[in-house]
Amino acid sequence: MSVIIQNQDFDVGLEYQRLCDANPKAGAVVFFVGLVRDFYSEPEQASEDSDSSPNIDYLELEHYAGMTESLCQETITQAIARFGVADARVIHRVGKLSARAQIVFVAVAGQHRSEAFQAAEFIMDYLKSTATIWKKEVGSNGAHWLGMKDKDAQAAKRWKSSER
Amino acid sequence: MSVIIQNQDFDVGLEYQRLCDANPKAGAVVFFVGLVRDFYSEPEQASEDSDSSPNIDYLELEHYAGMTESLCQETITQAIARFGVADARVIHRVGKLSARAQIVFVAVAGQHRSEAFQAAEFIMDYLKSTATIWKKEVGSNGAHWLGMKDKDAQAAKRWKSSER
Amino acid sequence: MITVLFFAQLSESAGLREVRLDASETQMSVRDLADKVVVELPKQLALDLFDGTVLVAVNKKRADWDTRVHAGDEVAFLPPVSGG
Amino acid sequence: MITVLFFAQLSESAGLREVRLDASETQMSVRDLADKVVVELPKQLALDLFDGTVLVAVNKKRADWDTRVHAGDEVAFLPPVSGG
Repeated sequence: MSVIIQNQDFDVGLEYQRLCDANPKAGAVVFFVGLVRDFYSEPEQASEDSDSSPNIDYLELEHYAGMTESLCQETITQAIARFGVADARVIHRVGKLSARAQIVFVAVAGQHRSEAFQAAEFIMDYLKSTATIWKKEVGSNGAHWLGMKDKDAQAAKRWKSSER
Repeated sequence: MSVIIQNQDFDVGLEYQRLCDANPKAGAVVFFVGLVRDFYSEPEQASEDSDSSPNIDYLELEHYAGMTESLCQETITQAIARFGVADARVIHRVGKLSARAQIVFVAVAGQHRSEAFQAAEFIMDYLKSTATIWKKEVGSNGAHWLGMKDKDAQAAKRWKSSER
Repeated sequence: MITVLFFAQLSESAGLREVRLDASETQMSVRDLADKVVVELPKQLALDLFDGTVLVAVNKKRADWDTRVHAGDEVAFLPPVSGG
Repeated sequence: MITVLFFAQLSESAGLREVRLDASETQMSVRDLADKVVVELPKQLALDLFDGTVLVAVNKKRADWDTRVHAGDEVAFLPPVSGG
């Protein structure tokens, strides 16, 4: 169980190996990697014509040091308890990240795949909707801070309605 | 999009990199790795007392060459169409695999995390319930072929009832 | 000739993985084929083969017990799978 | 003193990320603090700060606009997040 917020890149193969080594009883590992896409994510900045859609040059991520870590830690602790998985880890990069760079890594190890999948989705949904991290897209159509999307708010909400 | 059935081990970091390289537009990568656990998976073979539960020495996996590949290919094609993801890959090992060895790798790349998670789960559920692969657990409590578990049959069924 | 394949538990019960059968009958179903095959093989095979959980494939495609089989076909008996 | 932090869009509107305020009033809420802070800062900050989407934290813990703040506290204004 760990949360790392850093500018530095991470090595997915290495992180996977560490998780397996720390959890020799696990039968299922699920993980998620979020990557910087090279186009604007909100319709106001994106062009209608997809062929000539403006590209972003980089993302600038900032966060509230200290608070982000404890929110992520809480989320992980909840996920482990709720889904009965063995271990969960989060790495989230901040700072300037160019297109195709890795942004976020969430990995879960557990006995069974279904619980591992659910825990990973739960962590991602909470991370998107509660962690004190902000993204600015910078590119040919200017700079633009992203707010939480409706979709992400909905995704986070579903875990509240479905008592298990 | 690829299906590989082989005895040889796979390198998760390398497979992840290949998937990213082949899908430069993807913003989300989900993957799953199934590992050999060192205890019997069915209650008849497992001991009541978990402290002295008998261990397995290895798994022996066999499959129906040709049919397995085409069933997995079909499953992947369905997942890509149904969830609108960009790419999906399966590697499944067969032959003799010792405890903690990697068995199966499923990876999905797409625009959005929710669809990528769903596609990966869908593929795993179908793989467990339809792919012509069989596991034999061999260990201190003898050798035992595993049949499809009720849980896996249920997991596969849910994709039929929920039309999206 | 028809090639018959057994997998997993079934191949252990049969004591073999593959058997070839003369296919002179033209109106034979998978079920008829199975009835013929078990005669020469260990009794345990019949018990396992007809226990209601076994699926069949003809030429590597899912079929059913009433599917007609012909010379040159490959017929496989598939116990409940456990991959993944 | 109370430390006030602005993030993302708010820090751009404020033209700064951090401001320190005298905390002589003992009955001040986060809202009172915000009202005091915006006076000296660009008008855009008031528009963004009170647009109904901004959450607050006191000493790195989620709080609300009615939470009382005291000398030594760190108060952060958090626009809608977009991590992950």
